[in-house]
Parts: sequence; C-alpha cells; structure tokens
Amino acid sequence: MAIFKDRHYFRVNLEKKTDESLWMKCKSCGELVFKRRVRENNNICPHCGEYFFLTAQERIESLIDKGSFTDISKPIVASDPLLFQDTKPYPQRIEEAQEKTALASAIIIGSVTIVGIPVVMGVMDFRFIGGSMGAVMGEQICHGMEEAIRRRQPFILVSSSGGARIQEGLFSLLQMAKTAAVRGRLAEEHLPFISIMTYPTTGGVQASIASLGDIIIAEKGAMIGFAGRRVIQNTIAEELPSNYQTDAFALEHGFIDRVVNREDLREELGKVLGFFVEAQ
Amino acid sequence: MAIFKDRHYFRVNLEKKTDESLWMKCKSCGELVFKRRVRENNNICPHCGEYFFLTAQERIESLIDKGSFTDISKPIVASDPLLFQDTKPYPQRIEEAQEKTALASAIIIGSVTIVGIPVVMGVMDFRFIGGSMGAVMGEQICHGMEEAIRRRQPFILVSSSGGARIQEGLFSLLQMAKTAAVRGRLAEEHLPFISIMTYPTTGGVQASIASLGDIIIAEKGAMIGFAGRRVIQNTIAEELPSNYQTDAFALEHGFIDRVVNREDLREELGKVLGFFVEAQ
Amino acid sequence: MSDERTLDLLEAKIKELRELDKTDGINLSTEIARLEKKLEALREELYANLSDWERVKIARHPKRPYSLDYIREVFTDFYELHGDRLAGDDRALLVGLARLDDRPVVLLAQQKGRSTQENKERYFGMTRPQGYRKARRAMSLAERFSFPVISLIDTPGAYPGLESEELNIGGAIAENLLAMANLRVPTIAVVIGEGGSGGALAIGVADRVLMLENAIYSVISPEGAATILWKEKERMKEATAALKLTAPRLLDLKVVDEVIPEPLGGAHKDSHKTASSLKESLLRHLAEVSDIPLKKLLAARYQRYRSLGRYSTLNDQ
Amino acid sequence: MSDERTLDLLEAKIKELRELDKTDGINLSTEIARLEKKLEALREELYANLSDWERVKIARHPKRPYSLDYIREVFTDFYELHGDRLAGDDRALLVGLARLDDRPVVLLAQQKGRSTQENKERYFGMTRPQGYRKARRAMSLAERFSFPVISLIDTPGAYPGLESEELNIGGAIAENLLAMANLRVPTIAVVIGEGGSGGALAIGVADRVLMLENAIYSVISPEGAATILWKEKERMKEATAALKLTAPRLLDLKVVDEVIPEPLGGAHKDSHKTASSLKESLLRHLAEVSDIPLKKLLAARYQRYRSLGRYSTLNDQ
Ligand SMILES: [Zn+2]
Ligand SMILES: [Zn+2]
Repeated sequence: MAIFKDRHYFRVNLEKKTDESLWMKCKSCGELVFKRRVRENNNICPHCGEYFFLTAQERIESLIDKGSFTDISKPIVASDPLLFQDTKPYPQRIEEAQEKTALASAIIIGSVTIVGIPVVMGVMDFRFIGGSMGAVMGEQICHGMEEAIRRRQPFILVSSSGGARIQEGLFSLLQMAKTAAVRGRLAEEHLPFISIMTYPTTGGVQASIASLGDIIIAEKGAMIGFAGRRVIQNTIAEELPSNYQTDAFALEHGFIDRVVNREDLREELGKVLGFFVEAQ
Repeated sequence: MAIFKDRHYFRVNLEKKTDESLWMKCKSCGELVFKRRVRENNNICPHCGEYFFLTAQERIESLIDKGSFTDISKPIVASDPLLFQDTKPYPQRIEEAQEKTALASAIIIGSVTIVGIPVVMGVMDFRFIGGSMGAVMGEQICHGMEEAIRRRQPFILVSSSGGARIQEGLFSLLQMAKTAAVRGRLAEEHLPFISIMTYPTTGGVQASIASLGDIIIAEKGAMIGFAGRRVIQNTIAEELPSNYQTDAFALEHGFIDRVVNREDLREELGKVLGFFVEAQ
Repeated sequence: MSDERTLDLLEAKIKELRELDKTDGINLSTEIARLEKKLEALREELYANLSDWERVKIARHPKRPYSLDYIREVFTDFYELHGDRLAGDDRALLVGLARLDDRPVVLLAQQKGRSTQENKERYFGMTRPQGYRKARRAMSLAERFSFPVISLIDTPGAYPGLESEELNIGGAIAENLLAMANLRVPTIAVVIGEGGSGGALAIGVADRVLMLENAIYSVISPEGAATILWKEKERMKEATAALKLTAPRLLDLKVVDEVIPEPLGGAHKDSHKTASSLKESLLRHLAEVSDIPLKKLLAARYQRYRSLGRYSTLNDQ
Repeated sequence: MSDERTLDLLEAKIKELRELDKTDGINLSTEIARLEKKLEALREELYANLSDWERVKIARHPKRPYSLDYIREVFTDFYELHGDRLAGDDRALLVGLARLDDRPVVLLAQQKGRSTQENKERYFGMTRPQGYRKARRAMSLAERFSFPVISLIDTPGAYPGLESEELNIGGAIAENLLAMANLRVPTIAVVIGEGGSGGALAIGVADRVLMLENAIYSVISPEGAATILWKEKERMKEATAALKLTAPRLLDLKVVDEVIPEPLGGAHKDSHKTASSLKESLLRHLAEVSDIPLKKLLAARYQRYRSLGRYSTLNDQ
C-alpha cells in the first residue's frame, strides 16, 4: 500500500498493533475464541456468528480477489482549517487516529478486482474518528469516482461512518454536496455505483453519497439512518421501535435493495457487477 | 361552436333543453332560488353557497374572457369498436347523452383567452356518461395538447370524470397511456399544463392525464382519488375517514398544489399563467 | 360437455390402469391407448372453443404459473432489487435484473401469492404505490445502463385502500405511464394472467405488448362491470363477453401484438411448455426491437400510443 | 457592558420623554437628543463586536424575520405550491412561484412558526422528507420553464423522528444535493437565520451562497457539538466559537460568497431595511449569474463544489 510506505509521516507505530494474545472473548456469546480463526472468518465469531468490526484493510481483503489490491488513494491528510479544539486539538485527534489505525484518513481508495472484474473501491474505517467524513474523505471519494471514470470501471463504496467530521465545521458538511456532485458525473458516464452500507451508515454519509447508489446493499446487521436514537429522543421524546434503523427497517421502508451476509458479499458483488460489465 | 352547427348529426333536440321554470329548489339548503341568479353565480347557490354541477359550456364561460371562446374540438364522435351492449346498446347510450347535453362527446376543446392570455383548454362534461374517457376524449385531449404546441400556448384541462368509458373496453384504458405520451411532448416543448380537478376526478382520469399537470388546482369541493369508496369497501372492507378523497385529503397528502373557490378560479388561472407566459 | 374435473378423474384412472398394467403383468395396453385417445378427444372438445368466461377462470386459476415461475424458467440469474427509496417495498410487484439468454434485462413482474400467508404479504397480487414507484426507479436504472425492460403483468388491479390513496396511487400510475412512453430503451410487456386495468397498464406501456393465450386484459373486472352496468355482480359472464378481454379478441382488435400459445387446458397444464413458448416469443421480439435504432423505436412507440383508439369522424356518419 | 434589555428600556424612556415634550409644552429636546446619542453609542458598543454566541442568539431570536416576512417584502405575487405528489405537504418548507422585480423565480423557503400552534404545524421549522421532495418537484418545474431558483434557508435541521426515518429522510436530502448540483437554471441560496446541517444544505447547493450578517450555518448545532465533543451541553458557547458558524467567519473561510448587512442589533430591529438589503443583494447576484451562459454556469458550480474542502498533501507536511 503505497501511502503507508513512508509511514513516519503519520507517526504510526505499527509495532503497537502486533497483538500478542492468541485468544479473545466474544462480547456476544462470551466464548473464548481463537483470534486467528475469527480473522480468517471475516471477523465473524466462529461460535455464535456475531459480526465484529472490520478494519478497512480487513474489509478490502474480505471482498476482493486475493492480491488484487493497489492503493490509489490520493496522498492527502486532514488539515485544520478551523483550528478546532474540543477536549484536545484536532491535529492531535488526527494523529492519534493515524497511530491507532495506521491509516492516513478514514478511507482507503483502491484499484481491485472482484471475481475478476476490475473496479475502483472506497472503504471507510470506523476506527478513524468514527469514520467521519471531512474534507479528506470527501476528496478521496471524488477521486475514486474520477478514477472510475478515467478507467471506465464501476465504483464501489463501503460505508462505515457516523456522519460528518464535526471538527472541520461547514467544510465537512459541504462534502455531502461535493460527493453528490461528482456522483452526478459517474451517472452521466453510465458507470455503475454500488453502495454498501455497513454498521453504521448514518448522518451526513447516509444523507449523501451512500444513499445515491444505483444499487444499495446493506451488510446484515448494518445500522442505517439519518438521526440517531439519542437525537430523536432528546429533540422530540418519541418512542422508537426496536428495529429502528436496522437493516430490516431500511429494507422494509424501501431505502436499500438487499441485505446480505458478510460472508456472501463478495459473491454478491460479483453477481451484480456482472450485469453492468456485460452491459458496457 | 362550429361542431354544433350541424347538430342534426347528433339528433340533438336543443328545444328540449329550454327550461320553463324560473325557480329551483337547492338540494343543500332547501331554499327556492332563482335559476337565473344561480346561473349568473357560477351555479353556486346564492343562499347557502353550495356548488352545483357546471356543464362544460357553463364551466368555460365561468373561466374565460367573455366572448373569447372558439370551439376547436376535432369533429369526431364515439364509434362502437366492441359492439358493446349492457342494458342498452352503446350507440344508443351515446345518442342519449348527446341529446341530453347537446354535446358530441364528454369534452370540448376550445381556444380561449383568460385574463388576456391565449390558451388551449379542454373541459369535460360530467353529464355525458359520467365524463368517462373513451377514445374520443383521449383523442380530443391529445388534439388539444397538439394545438397548444402548434400555437405555443399553455394547455388547461378541467376534469370532471368518474374514469374510463367501460363500453370501449381496453381502448378506453389505453387512453390513459395515450394522453400521458402526448403530455410528454408538451413537456419537451416547455409549455405549461395546468390541470384543474373538479367534482369528481377519479379512476382512470385521475390516474393519468389529470395528475400530470405542472400545476394541479382543485376546485373547492372536488372529489379526487383512484378507487371509489364502494370499491374499497367491497374489496377489503376497510374503514375510510370522512374526508376520504376530498379536496382537503388531496392537499394534505400532497397530490395537488392548491384548492380554489369556483368563483376565484378565473383570477387564479390568470395569476398562475402570468408566470409562465412571461417566462416564454 | 364434460368439465375439467371429470377429465382429471379420467386421467387419474388411466394412470392407475397403467400401474396395474406394469405390476401385475396383465396386458392392458390396447385398452389404455384407447382410453388415452378418448381423453384427448374430450379435452380438445372441452378446450378448443373456450368461452371468454372459461378463459377468465383459467387466467385466475390458482395453479396458473405466476411471474416467479416464469422468471425461474425463462430467465437466469434473477437479482431482485427492493424498495422505492421513498416509502416502502411492495411484494406484489417485483423488480430486478436478470438475463434472457445472455442479455441483461430489467424485469418488472407482478406476483400473486399461492398460500394465504403469501397472499397477505402480496396483497393478492394487487400493486401498491410503493410498487409502481419501485418500478419507476428500475426504469431509470434500465435507462441509465441501456437494459431493455420486460414487464410481466399479472394483477387483479392496483390495490384499493386507504394507504394506497394516501400515497397518491393515481399519481404513481400516471407518472409511470409518462415515464414508459418516453423510456429510452426497448420495452416488452406480456400479460401472463390477469391484466387488471390501470394497475396493469402502469407497467404495460411498451414497444411490444404480448399476451398469453388465456390471459385477460381489461379496463375493469367482469364483476365490476356487471355491478356498474347491469347492477348485478352475477352477470359477470355477460360482462366478460361484452368487454372482449381475452387474448384472441384483443389480437383481433389489434391492441396486442401477439398471442403466445398455451397448452390445451391452460398454462398450468404444462408450465414448462408455456415458459418455453414465452421465452421463444420474448427472444424474437427483443431481437426485433433491439434492431431498431432508438430514435426510430421511440417514434414508433409514440405513434403506437398516439393513434390508439377508434372513433368516427362527423363526416363519416 | 449593558445588555439588550437595558437598552430597550432606555429607548422606551426616551420615547416617554418625547411624549412629555410634546403634550405639556416643556422643552426637553436638548436632553432627549443627548440621551439618544448616548443610546446609540451604547448600542454600537453592544453590537459592534458581537460574540459568536450572541449572533447565535440573534439568529434564533423569536422576533427575527422569517421567510414569509421576506417573501412579502422582497418578492411580489408569491404563489405557493403544495405537496410532493407522493406522501404529503410539509409546512416547514414552502415552495412557490414569485417575482423578484419583474422576473419569475421559484422560491424554496424554510419557515418557522411564531405561535405554539404555528410551530406545531411547522415542526419548529424542521423540514421533513415531504418538504425536501416538494422542493425537488419545484426544482424540476424551475428547470422545465427556466425559472431561477432562490432558496431561503432557516431551519434548526431536518426533522428527526420516526416518520422522517420511515420516509427515508437521508435519501431525500441526498437526492436533492444531486439534483441541485446539476440543476440547469441559475440558483441562489441565502441563509437568513439558522442553517442547520444537512437539513439546510438540502436546499442550499447553489451558484451563489449568501448569508445575512447574523445568520449561522453549521454542520451541527452548538448544543449538539457540546454534547458530543465536550459531553456537556452547557459548553455550547465554546462549541459555537470552535465551529466558526457565523456569517463573517464563513466569509473569511470563503465558503459563502457574501454577507448581507443587518441593522445594528439584528434583522428584527428593522426588518424593512434588512429586506431591502436582501433584495439588493439578490437582484445583483441574480443579474450576475443570469449573464453567464448555462454551460459555463454549470461548469463553475461544479468546480465550486468539486474543490470544496481543505486538506494537506503528504508532500506538504
Ligand atoms: Zn460469539
Ligand atoms: Zn342552497
């Protein structure tokens, strides 16, 4: 992955990531399970089937043809246009996220093949400040779509985001408009855009690029919606059903095309891409 | 009105229509009212304000600049492609309707001015077999839209129809597609189409041309909807609210732009047409 | 004349005889052959001149193949898409991508239920606004990616009910008519069972309109027409005859392009055979409309609908 | 420093003195003039360097002019259009035709309520999916007839609630962003009060984005940011300062094109004057964007949004 070569830029200590313990306890069923088995199983508990978070790299690996990944992310990182500081300065927050994830930002753009079909793919990483969309994510998504146009390939976006990056203020809000505008170009070029919504796809990401897929697929267990439970309960104190913002809720109310198990996503993508690639 | 000159074609006995009695009893308030006053008052009861049915001619008079009407209907009348017979043969039904109304069909197409603005207007007459849409009405509406395109004028359609003309079978159903197709041409030509829904605008007319207006205005008291109360109650035995298919229901649920009093419709049309005519 | 049930009984008896013939070594082959000939003759007598009302019964036969049956047999790789992105997902109108031989198409398919549970879920095949709007979304997808659109029509009608009205079902149908009239891809519609009024037409505006032999397509149900025109629901047979709603009659009236033959007794007697006839017809028509340059195709479609309907001019009278 | 209420009291006193001056023949004119001067000085002191939080309070001031106030004063012949043709009519986002001087335009205007009853009807100015979809319909109308689109933005945000979610409010906002990015007519958006997050942006993608001087425009409310980032709602003043959500700061950041001046103390101090500044600005910008050929205008709009956002390249670090 090209941009990680000079990883001293991010002050990332990759050694930190090496995890010595071989076992983990599943938060769902409580069983002790082999970490390696979990990882080989798409981060699904081999005992109870619970899905754990996938990092962007793990997600990419679970979806693409082995070894087909080339990182084509733009070499950019967040700046601090507002000189934002909450409990800590924004640049510090970014650095910490970079150290934790070994990523430059909350999204990776890759050139990959899926079941032999070349596509451009963007994958968010929730660990990086909740996968929030700031200027870098917006730019990377647009860059990905433009690469798809240049290469005449489909574009796939795997969302995992709580919404906008508050620390970039209005700049982050406006990424919603920016990504929507460039998505329009993809449509004009008759190139397919498959949006994959995972846990969670909410707020500004759900209310922009993620909802604009030609086909929208939710990973089983995804959380999909605009306003969080807490916001609604704080604002209007309304009772919410237990299936609020679940994959089933989104399917029932017509927002998404399909709900697919994590382990079947790759095959699913191959199937749906097949229709569009033939049609070119 | 050109096509009525040779009215022996319709075997219409216009003398029959002359009504000797000067008074009528309002069905709503029970008062005896002067017929002439009712007629001069847009067929609104001068006592209680109840709206009575308007014939197509009365509707035209109530909407247009005095004396500006030229009948540009196509010289066509219903044929009987199915040789349809229920309690009486279809041709007999047509003849009776023609006699009763002195109209060739359930719609008149006119070239008129409204507050000085030249438009092509179609007006249905509910007395003519419930204003039902058969091949003649479909053709006349398309003819009206084509005339509007030829003259570069707005098109206005005043609906008063229970739906499709059953006696013409599938031919009548297909008028929905026919009028929608020609409405597409009007849109391509950037000419405005104002749809006015009156009591009743239901069934196949509501589910096609009447719902495709750039602006949709309901006359106060209009009935607007697809399936009649009886159909719903026969099919699924569902409780219906008292405002079912009223103008208020249609406004609340977003089908129409405005509800307007009969006596204000002309001025309203002048106002809305003004925007589009300037924009040309 | 013998009815369908009698013939089914006879067929069962023949089957029993054939078993007997096998297991006990008794030779009944001559008798069986004779019986089979008789059965076939009776069947032809029964079905050759189906009345319009009998066709209505076949069109609504509970064993008649539904959209999903044809989708399984005629198409491959059906990939269903859900939701109108507005308010819901209607299970009485399915949309999706599929392949006809190797060619990707967009399918719009009305689907009835077989079981009580399935019928509840599918509203007895009656499409709701969410279904029409899902179809419209699929049309846009088809247009963007140049997929032909194939509609399989099978509905008693649009779903009448408060929720449908609240979601402006009339407006939803109207918008579909407009969209299909201008859709910039080849389109084929096939009435496979019931073509119920505006509820069917809303996915039925196309370059080719085909009907299975025992399908019906009507501005109103026979029962509805009987109720409105004769004030007696029981006169639906008369209404049926008057409405000319069967495939052969509509072909005569030139409002459909082709009637796709069904096996004797109806599609449900041999759904594989019906599916194969349907596929042959779809392939042929799709090849034809695909050969026409888009501009010409759209002009022809427009002309088709613009000229629909019969009337007299005053001078003819 | 004196607060707004003290100054209002002083103003009232001066008014009383002026009455006294008139009715009783006592000459107080010198004293009154002196007091008025003092008042003006105090006011300038108070308002000249409004803190960001004070601007938030002005932006949300219950007497602040709302969309309908400006529609009355800036435009003529407002002709409201209702309904999304799908599911309802939102009263928190009004759309309609109107004239700006003599030119017909399409207006999209978010509207708060003044009374409890009106606020109930208008959901406290929070737009629902029905509102965004109505706006989208109005955009199509504008495009078909080449009407420019003018948005007046004033909302705490999109309405959060079960019904909104059931009607896919996120999808509705997203579709509007896409539509406005490509809308083939000139577009101007003005934040007149609160520009609340995606709920504002959904009608705010435009060739020109303007703000009234005391309007705010933010990715999240100060209270929301305080709750999420500081875990204390009460730290909204800090959050306000950090978010840089006032018009002058956003002008500095070059994400808005112009700040339209308000009278000292806020638009509600002189709504006529504010309206007249707004009108002047709208006319000027509309003339400018109308002079640009459509193709160029669309390219410029695309470029505007394509290039939005600041980041560092790795080589810069
Ligand atoms: Zn487990
Ligand atoms: Zn009365």
